[in-house]
Amino acid sequence: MARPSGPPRESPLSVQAVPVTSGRAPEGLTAADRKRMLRVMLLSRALDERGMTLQRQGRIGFYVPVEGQEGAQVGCAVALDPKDWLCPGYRETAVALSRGIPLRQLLSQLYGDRADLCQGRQMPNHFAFREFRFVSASSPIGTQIPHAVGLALAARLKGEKVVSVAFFGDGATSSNDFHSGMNFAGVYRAPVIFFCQNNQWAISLPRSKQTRSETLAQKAEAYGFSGLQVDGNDVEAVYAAVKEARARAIAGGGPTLIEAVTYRMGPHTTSDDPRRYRSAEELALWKSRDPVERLKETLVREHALTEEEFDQFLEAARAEVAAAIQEVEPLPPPDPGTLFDDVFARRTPQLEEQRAAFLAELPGSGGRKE
Amino acid sequence: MARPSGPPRESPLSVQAVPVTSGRAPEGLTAADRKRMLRVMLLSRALDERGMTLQRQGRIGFYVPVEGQEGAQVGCAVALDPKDWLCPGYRETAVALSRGIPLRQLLSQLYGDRADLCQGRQMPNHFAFREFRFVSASSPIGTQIPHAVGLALAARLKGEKVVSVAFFGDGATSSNDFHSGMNFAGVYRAPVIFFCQNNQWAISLPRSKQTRSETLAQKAEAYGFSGLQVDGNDVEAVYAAVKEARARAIAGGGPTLIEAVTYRMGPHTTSDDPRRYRSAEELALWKSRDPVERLKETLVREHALTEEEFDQFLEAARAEVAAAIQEVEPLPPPDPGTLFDDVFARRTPQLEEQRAAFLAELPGSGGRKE
Amino acid sequence: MTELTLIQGVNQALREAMKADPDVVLLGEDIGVNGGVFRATEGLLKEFGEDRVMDTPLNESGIVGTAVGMALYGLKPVAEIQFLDFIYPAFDQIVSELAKLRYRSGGQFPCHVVLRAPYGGGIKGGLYHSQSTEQLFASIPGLKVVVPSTPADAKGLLLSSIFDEDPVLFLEPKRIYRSLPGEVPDGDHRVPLGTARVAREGSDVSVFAYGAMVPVAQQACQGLDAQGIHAELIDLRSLVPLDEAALLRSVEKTGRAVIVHEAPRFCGYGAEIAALLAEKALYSLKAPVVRVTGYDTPFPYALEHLYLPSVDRVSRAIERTVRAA
Amino acid sequence: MTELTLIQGVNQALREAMKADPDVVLLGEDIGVNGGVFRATEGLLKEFGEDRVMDTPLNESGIVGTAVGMALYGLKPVAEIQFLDFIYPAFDQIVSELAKLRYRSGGQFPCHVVLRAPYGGGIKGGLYHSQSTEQLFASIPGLKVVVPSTPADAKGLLLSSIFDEDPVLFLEPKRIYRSLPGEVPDGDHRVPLGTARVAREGSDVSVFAYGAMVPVAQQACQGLDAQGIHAELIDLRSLVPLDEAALLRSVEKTGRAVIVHEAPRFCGYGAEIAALLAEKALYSLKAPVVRVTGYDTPFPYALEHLYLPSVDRVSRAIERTVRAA
Ligand SMILES: Cc1ncc(C[n+]2csc(CCOP(=O)(O)OP(=O)(O)O)c2C)c(N)n1
Ligand SMILES: Cc1ncc(C[n+]2csc(CCOP(=O)(O)OP(=O)(O)O)c2C)c(N)n1
Ligand SMILES: [Mg+2]
Ligand SMILES: [Mg+2]
Repeated sequence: MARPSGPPRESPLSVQAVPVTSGRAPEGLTAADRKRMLRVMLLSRALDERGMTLQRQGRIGFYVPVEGQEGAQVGCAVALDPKDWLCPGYRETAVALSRGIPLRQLLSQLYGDRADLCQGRQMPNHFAFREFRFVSASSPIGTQIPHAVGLALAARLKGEKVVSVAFFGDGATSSNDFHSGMNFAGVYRAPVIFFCQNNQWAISLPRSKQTRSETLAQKAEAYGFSGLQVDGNDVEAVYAAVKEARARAIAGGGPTLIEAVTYRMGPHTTSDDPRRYRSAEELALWKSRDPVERLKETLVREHALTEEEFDQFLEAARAEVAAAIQEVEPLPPPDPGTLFDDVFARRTPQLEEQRAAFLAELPGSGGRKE
Repeated sequence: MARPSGPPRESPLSVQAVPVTSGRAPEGLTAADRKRMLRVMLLSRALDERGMTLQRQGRIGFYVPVEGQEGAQVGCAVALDPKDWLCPGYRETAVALSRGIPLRQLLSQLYGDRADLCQGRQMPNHFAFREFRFVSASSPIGTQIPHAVGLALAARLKGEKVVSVAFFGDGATSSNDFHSGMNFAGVYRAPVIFFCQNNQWAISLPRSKQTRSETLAQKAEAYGFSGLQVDGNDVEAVYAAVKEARARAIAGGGPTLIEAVTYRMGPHTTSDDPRRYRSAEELALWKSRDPVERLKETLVREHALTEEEFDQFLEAARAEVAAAIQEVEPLPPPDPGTLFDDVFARRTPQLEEQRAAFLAELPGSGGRKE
Repeated sequence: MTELTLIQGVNQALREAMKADPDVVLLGEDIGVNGGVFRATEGLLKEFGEDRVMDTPLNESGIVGTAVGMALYGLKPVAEIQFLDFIYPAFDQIVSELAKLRYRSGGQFPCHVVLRAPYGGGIKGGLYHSQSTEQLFASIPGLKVVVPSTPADAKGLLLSSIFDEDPVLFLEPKRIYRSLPGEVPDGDHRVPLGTARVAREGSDVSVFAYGAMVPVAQQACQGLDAQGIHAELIDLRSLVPLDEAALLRSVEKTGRAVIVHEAPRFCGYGAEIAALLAEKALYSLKAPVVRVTGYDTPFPYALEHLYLPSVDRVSRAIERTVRAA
Repeated sequence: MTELTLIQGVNQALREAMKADPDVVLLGEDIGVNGGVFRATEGLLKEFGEDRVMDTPLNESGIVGTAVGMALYGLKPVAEIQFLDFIYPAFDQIVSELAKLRYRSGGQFPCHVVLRAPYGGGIKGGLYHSQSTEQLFASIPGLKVVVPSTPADAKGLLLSSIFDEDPVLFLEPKRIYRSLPGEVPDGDHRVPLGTARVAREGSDVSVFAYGAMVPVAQQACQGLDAQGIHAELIDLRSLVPLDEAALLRSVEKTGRAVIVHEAPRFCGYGAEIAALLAEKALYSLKAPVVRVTGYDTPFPYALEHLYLPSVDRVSRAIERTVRAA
């Protein structure tokens, strides 16, 4: 009998302690780089502010905030190559911004208007941008994880030196597809990064009740590859971890699971009321670890940034969001006839028939079809 | 950044090395006990011999042999309480025999005859014996794993001091339900034992290609509880491991994953030809580790068994199987009308209607129904 | 009698069942501390404790698989699937295990689990918070499928489902969770499974609907009265087993049929209703059977209001059917 | 032309496709070294190597999810599901991802995967090696569903599926994998999706079947010739998109319809065919539509021969339909 893996460990903390990180700027990341990262984080936060309000005002139908997780998302996205494939969930707005996807396109998706590349077919925040290799996000949890494996294997087969990254939350580690994707990646040594944002909550379920494993990172051991935990609110630490994982993947060293320990400072979505399940103290503790503040303080401490400059950045971000909203809001909804497109590459005879009946019956189409 | 779990490890062996076990008889297991275990193992083997032949002769439709895994199955079953719940797969014949399920009932299931408790509804070896808490086996891999968790939680809620045991193979560790069941068990500290018979193959896929984790036992770490690897061909080691896991579960210490390292010496089922995917050398190596031979040798070495006695045991087992076959073979198939029973607790009007039409149309029912 | 919303009817049924029978246990995502994302389980954790109201990890096959195990022991688990759209990770457990255990074991292992799932459109939920896929489950032998459309039926059908002997998928039309309160009998109110409800009598055409399409069809029927069209509205409510007799009785009377559901048309549940009529009521039919349904596309977001059968669309279909031939 | 079995037709299509296009890759359980449990992929690992013929771990959602990822990149993955009965762990990937990616992304992410799965009864496979659940997939917008019944169609439809632009579930009737060899065109033989095949012309009644029920229905039809009953047999073969025109044309001619499939009747695929007739051909129908199907029970083992539609049952149903009214 061998290898008892030790007795179950229970953490005394309801919320996991944040691991220590090195503190020094990772190789290759200049002050200018970090300021650019800060600006993207601020842009995401400004979008969150307005997104939440637009929903309350009934101007958009729903919103999913990133607030608190910008460090993890931007740190990760910046460490990647623009050709790397991204397989996001519904909470990856800062990743999208970091990749350079125009704010206007994001807003059109939030509004579900005629300029939305997704034709208004998805709820807000379920983005898709083929041109940016930002794969279409869906609502079911975890499904994007094996997609990343397939993309990575395809890229390798075609001799392209890129990785794919699956983005998901702590809750998603319980999903079936986490298990499928991790196992396939291990078996085929796929050049993939599993980027888990452990934001402590899956709606109302705390991390401690999601799984009894001490860390999420250690789940990689079940699949024979490396897992590591990183302070997700330290954008530089995240950057370094992803860079390293990417280099290993490209070198044929296989996948990595990165657990970025962070916090969702807002509600799960605009449909959620977090006061039902978590304490004000917990929120306050994590607000004190705000990744935006943290990066700002580092840069200020290093004399790479002044308070005034920071305020200007924030104002600029807000202005950019406001301008984009103004531009997008007047756009009309998608053309009704598009309802029947993209089910298949070409409409089937049945879809043609339904479409014709639909158009004939549309209010304002010139009357009923009998 | 913390806890890199180390680089991926590759095993130089295509088939896993067998871990060392203690060798001494576990507490509470007398020579008489071990002889009883040997007899059950021999009964299983005798049934396998005939089962394979009956299928080739077209007397039964299909057969799933246990050969090679009797040590793991009997060692486990004997360590349990008769009230513990068993959630088997399709290869748990020796578990069933060990629990005292009459050979005749097993054979009736293989024949799918009128005395079959399952009414001839399942393929051979998919047993179900409510009276023995031997839950109905199905073909889809892994589905029984969360059932064991539910049974364990139910028993605990009702204050019954029992455990449940999920039986499954190395291939099943890749299934979604392995992940679900393991995670739920960890979270609720369910009194359950996950008994994995790593028989090195999932049809034609070797263990090394099923997952890159070094052992299957270490997968428990992903769920925050103990996993251990045991020599599955050493019936006493298995017994000890299961006893310990059971005691921990009953004491509230939560679940255990046991990886019993063993070997499927026969084909996957009567539909399979293992020569397509594995070598004669490998088979020979594992034949030299035959759990029956191993127990026999130990007992002979301890002067608790003679060669003659062993031969008598084997003959007795064969005779028992032959007698049961003779008894069962003449039994008629299930009554056709039973086709419509047990879909629901009571037949719906639709099922009554279909049944009436069916009976009226049956050859020999007195003619067509128009 | 108390005036309740549909979701309150659900909540009351759960509470009644748990009070009456210690074997009733609940499990699901966010059902405990949070009281369910739609508040179906509000207050139950406090009242019955976490052994009987279990917040689960995010895994539907774990939820259903664990519930199956509990049922094998003899408990009466009621599992919540947060949205029907998220039931698919549990599909194997439902199709291969839950629905087949009694049959394959020759009746030795009945497996009585209730799966509750909010379903349907009308809440701007887009592709994954709107779908109606009842046909998937209705086609699986061994599973009952129930859909209430009123608060009283929500309570009465759920209590019957919990104390039934077979597995039941209980679909809750989330669009009318709160919008249409109604009188609900107090106490142990039961509505038998397998019976349709005549929501409105009529002589000219039979309209078949369920869930959130019942009030839509109701409104359409009322509007047509003025035109002298008297439609009979049947709320199917028990999709499996189907009350075939009620259905045939109505069409034999009216000779015309309109079927309304939110799900896409092709191979939807309405196909079975139409097929039954083509098989068993052909000689009564005076006009083609008409299905008013969602279109054969995934569920859209921005154009949801054009996708779902509206009062207007249903009215026109009824009119057309009555005027035909 | 070469005489091949149906499974050889499948094997040949896979080989042709892989030779023609380096983007075609195969994945599945036991498909490499073992050549597939039914030998559909025999010889392909050797010919194309393990990067293009991938033996996978035992996990269907991994298989389909990985294939989806490959397709998003632009490859043309063909995944084998060992038995249709084991597809359910992948159901979420199929319903939520594969079928919806193109739609939800506004056409940005087409996702062309072929899923091959042996299906159906007749091999004494019991509950879990026999099921026909095509209706589950046919009801999901965005997914094509194809079922060959001859070796030539197996090859021609599979090649068309692999080079189609949409996801296709390709169901292989395993019962006739080897039993009915036939002539198969060599080379790049394609049969367009969306077209039914008139297997036999006739004037008295239209019989609709697919998969292993085609030869059963064929035999039934032949037997009835002697009685002066001339049945037309339509092999639907493309369940989605359905060749509705062919179906209606036939019933407009014959005025009678018998639908044959192995799956249970209730909410089976045949319901859609019957519904279409009730909607669009009611005035042509001279007799009730009849469905000859499996019963509404799980698939049995010992009594399989009584469960499946037989030549005799189909014959009687045709006779009854022709004699009706
Ligand atoms: C399969 C599935 N089940 C349930 C849900 C409902 N749901 C939406 S988000 C969520 C929690 C997700 O938590 P996590 O993975 O930690 O991501 P986070 O929202 O915290 O970013 C749940 C349960 C879903 N979307 N998909
Ligand atoms: C979900 C599912 N996929 C595929 C199969 C086909 N299949 C039957 S047994 C088997 C291998 C099982 O291997 P393992 O779990 O190691 O058990 P063993 O047969 O070795 O005892 C496979 C792939 C199945 N039964 N269920
Ligand atoms: Mg989370
Ligand atoms: Mg095995």
